[in-house]
This record gives sequence, C-alpha cells and structure tokens, in this order.
Amino acid sequence: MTSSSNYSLNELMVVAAARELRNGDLIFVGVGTAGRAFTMACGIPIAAARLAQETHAPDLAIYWNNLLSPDLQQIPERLTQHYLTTWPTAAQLHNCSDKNDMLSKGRFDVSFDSAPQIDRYGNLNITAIGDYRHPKRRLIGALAQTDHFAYVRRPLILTDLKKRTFVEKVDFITSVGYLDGGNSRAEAGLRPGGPSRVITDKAIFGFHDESREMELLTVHESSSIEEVVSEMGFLPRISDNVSVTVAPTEHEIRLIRDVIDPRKILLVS
Amino acid sequence: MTSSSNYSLNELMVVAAARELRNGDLIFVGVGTAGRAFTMACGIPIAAARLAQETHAPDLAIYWNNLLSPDLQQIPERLTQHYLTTWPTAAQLHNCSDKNDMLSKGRFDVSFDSAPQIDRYGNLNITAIGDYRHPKRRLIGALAQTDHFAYVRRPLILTDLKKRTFVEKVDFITSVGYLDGGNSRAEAGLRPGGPSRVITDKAIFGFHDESREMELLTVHESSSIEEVVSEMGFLPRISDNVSVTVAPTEHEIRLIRDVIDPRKILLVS
Amino acid sequence: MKSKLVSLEDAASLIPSGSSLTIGGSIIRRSPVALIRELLHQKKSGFTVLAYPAGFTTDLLAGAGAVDRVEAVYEGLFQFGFSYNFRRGVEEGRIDIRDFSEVAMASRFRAAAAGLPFAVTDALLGTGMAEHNPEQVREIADPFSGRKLHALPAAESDFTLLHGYTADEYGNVQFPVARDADDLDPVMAKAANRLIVTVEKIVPHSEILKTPNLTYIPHTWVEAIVEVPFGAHPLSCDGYYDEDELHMEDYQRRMKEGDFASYADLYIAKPQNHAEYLAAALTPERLLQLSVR
Amino acid sequence: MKSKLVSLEDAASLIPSGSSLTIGGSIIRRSPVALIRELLHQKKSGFTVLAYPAGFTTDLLAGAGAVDRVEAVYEGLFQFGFSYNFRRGVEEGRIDIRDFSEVAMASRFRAAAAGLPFAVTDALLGTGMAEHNPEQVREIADPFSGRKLHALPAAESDFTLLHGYTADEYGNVQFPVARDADDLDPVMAKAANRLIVTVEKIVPHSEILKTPNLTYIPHTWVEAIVEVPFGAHPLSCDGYYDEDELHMEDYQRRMKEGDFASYADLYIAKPQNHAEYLAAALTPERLLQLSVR
Repeated sequence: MTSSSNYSLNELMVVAAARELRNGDLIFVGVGTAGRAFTMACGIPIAAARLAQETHAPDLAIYWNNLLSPDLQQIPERLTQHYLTTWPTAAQLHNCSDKNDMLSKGRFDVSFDSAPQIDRYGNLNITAIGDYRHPKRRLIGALAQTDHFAYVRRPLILTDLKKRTFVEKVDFITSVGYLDGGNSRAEAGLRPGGPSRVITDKAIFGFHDESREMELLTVHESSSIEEVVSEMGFLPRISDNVSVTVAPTEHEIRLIRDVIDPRKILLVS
Repeated sequence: MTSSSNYSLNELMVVAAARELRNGDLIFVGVGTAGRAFTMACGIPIAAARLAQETHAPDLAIYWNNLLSPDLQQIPERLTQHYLTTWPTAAQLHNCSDKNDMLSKGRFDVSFDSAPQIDRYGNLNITAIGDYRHPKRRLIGALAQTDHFAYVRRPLILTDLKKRTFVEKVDFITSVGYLDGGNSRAEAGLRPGGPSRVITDKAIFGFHDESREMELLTVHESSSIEEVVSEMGFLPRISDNVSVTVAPTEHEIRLIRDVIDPRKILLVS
Repeated sequence: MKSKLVSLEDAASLIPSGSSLTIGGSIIRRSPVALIRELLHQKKSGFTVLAYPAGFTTDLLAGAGAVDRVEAVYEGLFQFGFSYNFRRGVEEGRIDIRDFSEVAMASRFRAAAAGLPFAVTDALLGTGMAEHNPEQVREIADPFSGRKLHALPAAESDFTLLHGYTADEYGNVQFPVARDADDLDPVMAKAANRLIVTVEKIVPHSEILKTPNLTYIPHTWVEAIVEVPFGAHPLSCDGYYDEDELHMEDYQRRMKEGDFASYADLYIAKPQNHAEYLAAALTPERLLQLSVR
Repeated sequence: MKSKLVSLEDAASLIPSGSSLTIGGSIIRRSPVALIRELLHQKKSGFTVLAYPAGFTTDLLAGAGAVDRVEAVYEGLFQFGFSYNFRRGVEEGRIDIRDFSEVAMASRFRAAAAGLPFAVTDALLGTGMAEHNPEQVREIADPFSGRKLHALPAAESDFTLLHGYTADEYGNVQFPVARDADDLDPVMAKAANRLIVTVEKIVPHSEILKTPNLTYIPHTWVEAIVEVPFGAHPLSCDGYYDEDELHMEDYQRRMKEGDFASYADLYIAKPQNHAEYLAAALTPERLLQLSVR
C-alpha cells in the first residue's frame, strides 16, 4: 500500500470515513442540499461506502432516500427524481414509516451527519441560530439527524472545521451527542450511543471515554494542531498521541477517481 | 311491495339485516368457520349487504378478508384462497394494520357479530366457556369482535336464539356491549357505541335507551313471544309495542334467490 | 360507490381559511401544488401546516403570508436550497414553528391513523424540541419498566391534501409498481379526517379492479378526487415527470430577493385555472422534456 | 450483500427448544409449515408462540406437546373447524393462553417493529382480556386529556418465522402484485429480532432489482433464507397454490379423535426431508390440481 502524495481533502475525507466502516454495516445517508452541503451529506458518505465495499467491507449496504441497498456500482448520472426512482436497488421501502422503524429498532450501524453548529460534547444544531423562538437564522429543522443520534450505533460527523461551527454550546440541541458530558446522555434516558468520530477537512476527533469531550486524534498532513485549535470555538482535549491522519493509498485514490466517481457526481464541491 | 308468504328463516334474517343498513355504510364482515357459523358470520351479512345495494343503499361497501369493496356482483363460486386472491375488488389493504387502523379510527359503520354466549347487556363471549384459566370449553379467541364493539358505530349481532347462547352473564367478556347496563360502558372508558340490534331466527331485539337491557322488538311470523322467552336464559325487556317482524317482499326474495345467491354459496346451512 | 370527482376550484372551496392542513409529498416531489396554488388564488389564509418534510408548498403558503403555524421535520428545497419565505416567516415571528424529528413526526401521523390520542417515542429525549415545546412533548413512563419516554399528540388536522398518480372517480388511488416511496402519503391518507386527493389521471374503475394491491388510498377514505395533470409542477411526480429545474431556479432567484409578488402575479393571480397555469409555466416542448413516462 | 441461503434442516437447527416464536401467515394461508414440521422432526419443544390469527402451525405444535404458551387473536382452522390440539391443551391446562383482539395484537407487533417497549390501545377496555391478564395489560393515562387507555408490552420474540413467495439468496423477499395481504407478515418481519424466511422460490438478484417496490422484507432484516417449494402445504400460498382440502379434512378427522400420533408418524417422523414429505403428502397429479400459477 503506497500512500499517495497527490490527493484532495475530499478524497482524504472519503478514505478516513471508509476506514470507519465495517463489513456488514448498514449505513444511513442523509439528504443533502446543493453544493458543499450535498458533498458533505451525500457525496462523501456514498463514496466512502463504495470504497469500503471495494476494499474491506463487501457486505456493507446503504440506505439513501428510501432506497435500501441501491447498487453503488450503478450510481445514476444525475440525481433528479427520475434517476432516483429508477436506480437499481434491492428494496424501495414501502413508506418512510419502515425507515423510521428501522431507526428506532436500532437496525442502523452508522449514519453520516453534518451541521452548522457542533459543540464540545458532540451535540448538533441544524434547527436555529440564536434564540429558538426568535432566531437570528432559521435553519432546516431536524430531519432524521435527531434519530441518528438517538438510535444509530456509530454516528459519524462530517463537517468542515470552522470557528462558527465548532462552538462551546449549540444554540439548540437537534441531535443529542453526549449532552453535558460524563453520564448525562444516559441520565437523560437516551440509549447507549452517541457520535463516534468527527471527520473534518483539517483533523479527526473522537470523544473521550469518560468525560465525553471532543478529543483531537489525528491532524491531516496539510494542517497542524495550532491551525486546528485556532479554527475552533472551544479548546478540545488533545490526545496524548496525536498523529498525522493516515494518507490515502494510491489504490484508494485510483478507486475513487476511476471507479467510484469518474463523472464527478459525488465529490462536486 | 307484496310480502312473500314463502321464505326461509335465513332469507328473513338477510332481509331484516339489510333493512338495518344505510346508504354509504362501510360494513365489516367477519371470518366464518364452516356450516352454520359460516352462514351467520359471512353468508347472511354478505347477502344482506348486496340486497341493500340492490334496494336502498347503492353506495354501501363491505370489507371482508382484507378486501375493501369487493364487487358483490361477482361473488366467487368457491371461497378457497385462490378465489379470494382474485376476487375483483377496489382495494386489497396492504396488511392488516390498515384494517385495524380503520377500525380504531372509527371508519366502520356496521359490523356483523355472532357468538356462543350473549348476555342481557349485549356483551359477547367467543373466548371460553366456564373458568377462563380452566375452561370447560375453549373457544376461538377474540378476532376483531372486540374491536367491533369498541369502535364500530352500529354493530349487529346475528345468531340463533338458544338458551345456552342467551345467558344472564357471559363467562368472559370478549366484546363489550353495554357492560353492566346504564352508563357503565362509558364509565369503563369505552367510546360511544355498543350493539344496535340482535337479529335471530325467532325475533329481533334492540337495547333499551336508558337501562341498556336487551329488549324484544319484533317476533317472526313463525314464532311467538312465549317461544322466544322460553329460548332465553334471561327474561329480556319486552317492548310495549312488540310487532311481527316485517316479512320479506316478493321482490326481495326474488333478488336473493335469482340474483344474489343463485348458486347457494352464501346461505349454505 | 359514489362518484367523488370534483373540479380543482370546487375542491379548494371546501377548505376554509384558518384550517389545519396535512400536506403530502416530500420537499420537491409529488405535493399537491396545483391545489395549494388554487387555495391562494381563492385568497385563503391563516393555515396551520402539518407535513413530514415540508418544502415547496409550505414555502408558497409562507410567501403569500397564508400560514401561521408549521409542524414538520424539515423546511427547505433540497438541491434548490433554503426555503426563503418560510425562513423569513419564522425569523420575523410570523410563523409559529414546531420541530419534530422524522421518527417523532411519523409516530404522530401513525397515532392519528390509528385513532389514538397520542404517540409514544424516545426520539426527542434531551433535545431542544422537547425543551421548547412542553405543550406537545410530555413525559410518560413505560408502566412495565418505569422507563421515561415522551407522549406526542396525534397529528390530527382538518384536511389532508395529497397528490397521486391514478384514481377512479370513486377515489380509489393507485401507485405504479415503480415509484418513490420516500414520504408518508399512505400514512397521512389513513390519518385523514377530510381527505382531498389530486391525481395525474382519472381511469375507469375497471382498471382499478385489475390491480387492487396497488390501491394505497381506498375510496372510503376520500372526500374529493380531482384530475390535475402535472398537478405537482414545478415539482416532480415520480414515474410521470421530473422536477422543473429551470422553474425552481427562477423561483429561488425571486424568493432570495424577497420578490414573491412577481411570481404570484404570473402563476397564481393571473391564471384562472390549471390549464392557464400550465400555459404560463410550460411550453409543450418543455412539458415533453420533463415527462419521463 | 451476503448470501443467507441455508437448508431447511440448518434453519431449524438455529432455533433451540424453549424459544419464543412469532409465526406468520394466517390460519390456513402462507404459514411456514415445512419449517414447523422440521422443528418437530428435530424434536424441539417448549415454545411460546406469538401469532396474529394462529392456525394450523400452532395446532401442529400443540399436537406434539411442543408449545407452552400462545399469544394470539384466534386459534382455529377457518372452514375446517376447531383447532382440536390447541383446544385440548388449553382445557387440560397445558397451554397458557393470552388472548388479544386484532387491534391490540397488531399494536403489539407494531411497537416491537418500532423498537418501543409498549403499545397503547383502548381496544381492551372493559374486556376479560384485560381483567385476566394484568401482567400484560396495564392502565396508562393520556397525558394530554387524562383519558384512560391500556399499555401492552411490545410483541418481542426470539425468532420470527415467515413463509414468502420469492427471494434472492441475500434475503430480499418479494410479493407478487396479486396477493392476499390479510396478515401481518410485513409488520412481523420488521418486528423480528432473528428472522427466518422460507420461500417458494429463490430467484437471481437481478430479478429483485427489477421491481424493488415489491420487496417487503429487505435482506438486512433476514438471518436465514430457505427455498421450500410448497412450503406452506397443506395450507395455501396465495398466487401459488390453494389449500389442500382433502389433506386438511383428513387431518381434522384424526385430530378430532385425538390421534396426532398417526399423522405425525406419516408426515413428520418418517420423511427425512421436505422432498420426502411432499412425496408422502402429494402425488404429482394432486400437486398440479392445487397449483394456481
């Protein structure tokens, strides 16, 4: 496995995400809006799932847009309705109730989530900035991101590192991560779980086993601990052995470029 | 409308039941086992529904065996599975959950129910004779008969008059009629409703507006008040103006024999 | 069975201002857009909207100032971006928003479908949705284990408005075998108190009898059925036509600038019926481009 | 996707004595009869059965003395009459029966499908089912209105056993467009903790991809999939074959007399596999008579 010296940050994020996926996982991919948000919510997750299928997790399946196990070898050329309706898939769940039941019954292993606000304990806000009833900026609501953090075993947060995104405390808890840290998640009645990793364009974080604070694990080759910390609204824990994020191999990069996304449908911006 | 002087008791029961049905009604027909039980649970109700369609209720529809609005002009010649699967119908509900939701949402106007035990207040028992935990005779359970009496607006009881059927108090309440009479049904938390009529082979009963006791309304031409009372395990109220059950008209009898059940599939025994 | 076929105008006339409306479809797919436009053409307002993911229809209502309250899981336009009218409505305090997660909101529709007063869920434990909405999110204990959950009121509304594929005049609505089921339309239909369905095409009852398993809305649930071809335009109707990207991009350009008026004038006020709307919004060539049949 | 295709023998081997089993189908339609016979062939016993309407499979288990407890809405054999073995089991105190109405039992399966600990219903108010089963029927108040309802435990079981139509080797199970949906199979599948499905026919995955909307059990819910043609015999499998009335009448004659032994000998003990069962129970001519394809 030769590591590639020539890769984009999106490609690095795809590879980092793929490495978090295990054989047999069922993965929930969310709804992206346009541009960067689409790449974060759909593009990188789908590419990562496919990459994992091609490398170490052949039996992994995704759920996307009510398609269960769409054939990732036949990703449609466009994503308008008709291409979704006719994308070859093992199952079109009969309505969203089936998907919701699968969530609350705990059938999903991994979800991908991203948000304009994330706090120290991995709580997410996609609902409103400022006061909820008189918001400075109304956001998109909740979708299933609340349910991911309530029910999915290993949610992955994918987002770009920015000071206004990584805040000390989210203005509104859309998705409960580790709440106020420690045992507070369980004390609030939530099931075991909570986000497992935060994959950004500059670094990868986990959550400390006891305090449940966000903890810097690896920094991408192109960045540094100082830069990472300067882009955050709170000081994360720094792992005793922070390392450089493992670079994609040449094989992984070739798979992404030639096999998975040759038409640049997934990694759009 | 000339009344017919030549009709069977089954035909009289079909006509009496049809007269309880209104245009636009949605009617729940239950599952019959073999022989007389089938005639009571399915045969007479389906014939009555069709007769009502042909006379005064063209927009009436039935639900039977998960078929919603099967075409009653095309009643299949046999009732094995294949004939049910291919009976032309407006809707095959997607699974029984749909039917149950329709019940508890109160979408049914009429149901047909029959039971081996019925008491003074219209409670039914199809579960067990004797002590529930050590029954003298285990019966068939509950089916949706419980739900009919909980949710359907005007349940009709169809059964033959017998002393062992019409008992002072049922051994087990499968379906709550008027419970202990008076306001006891509402006090137990049930929705408004309760059985509207009891149609038997000898007489027709209603339930008294206040006491909610079973009340004899009409006696069939072939019987008498004395005979009716002698076939019951309790003394019902007797309406001040008990009359003779209106006989089928010649037109109704012709419809039943020539149009509705020429092959004797419904009124089998 | 009784014919329930009515005109789009008559269907909209059934709905008074101030009603609560459950609106089906999902974001930019198969919503009853023509019916919502007709409500606005008739100058109705003061609505409460219940949706699963809300989208274009809610944004239209918000643009016209016709919606006071929204209960949903999402408000946006998928790849076309934010729901600007809705967003302004909330930020300016004109729209009372009640957020629910997908599991939570779906459970509310299922409770309504089952005639139950409330749904039970543990999806909202610890969230801002529970904290900020004590009116609708109440604690309840599992009587078997004592475990804490939430009760949510059933999603009851005055009217449920759906757009579908084909139906007969009695209101038996069928889907095609190949469809997109990423919505709650079948559950919303079951949960409806008064249900109005617009469809692409009315077909003879004999067609319905051939495939009764494809009937997802049986006639007994339906109060009015309306034939409105391209009734979801500019949204998609899966199996029939794709979303009209050019129209949506034009819409978003205007909405971003706060210019609902010019759009409403062209597509809601001036057209006196659905045919006139289609003539204003589409050329025959464009209609054929969008069609995927 | 991983192949989950196993033999009938291996599927039955997964299930230990004493397990709780949710059994699908309905009375005399599309139940996993071959799998139940194989369990009895392997001399398994001590089962708890959860069903919607129970029928032939429960009566077989009862005949062999292999069932200790039943939770269901009905026990009988439709036009073939009473479920004699089950009935004797209850009357002689060998089977602990828990009765539920259809609305109540379906709500329990739906709660299990949703991963909720309990279901809410007002179907059992005032009934003997509530009075005699305080373990499973508990009062609960609507926190909004104070109204009294019941909470029922979710219908959780160790294994769910269903018979279906076609599937691929991964366990994507599809129904035909014309089918009989008078059961809870799709809900039971969703509610399953360990799901074993027998089907009439295994088809290539490429066939499944053509009509994904007909997949009612997706592969991710399935632990084992088994090809068993005529796997519901002597019951019907809608769209495939009718119930075998002669076999059922012969069964009932024996059961009425309490003679399970002779039947079990012929059809459960002696046949060493499903092919031998079919040879014992059917002639080719009879098989063709029953077939409705």
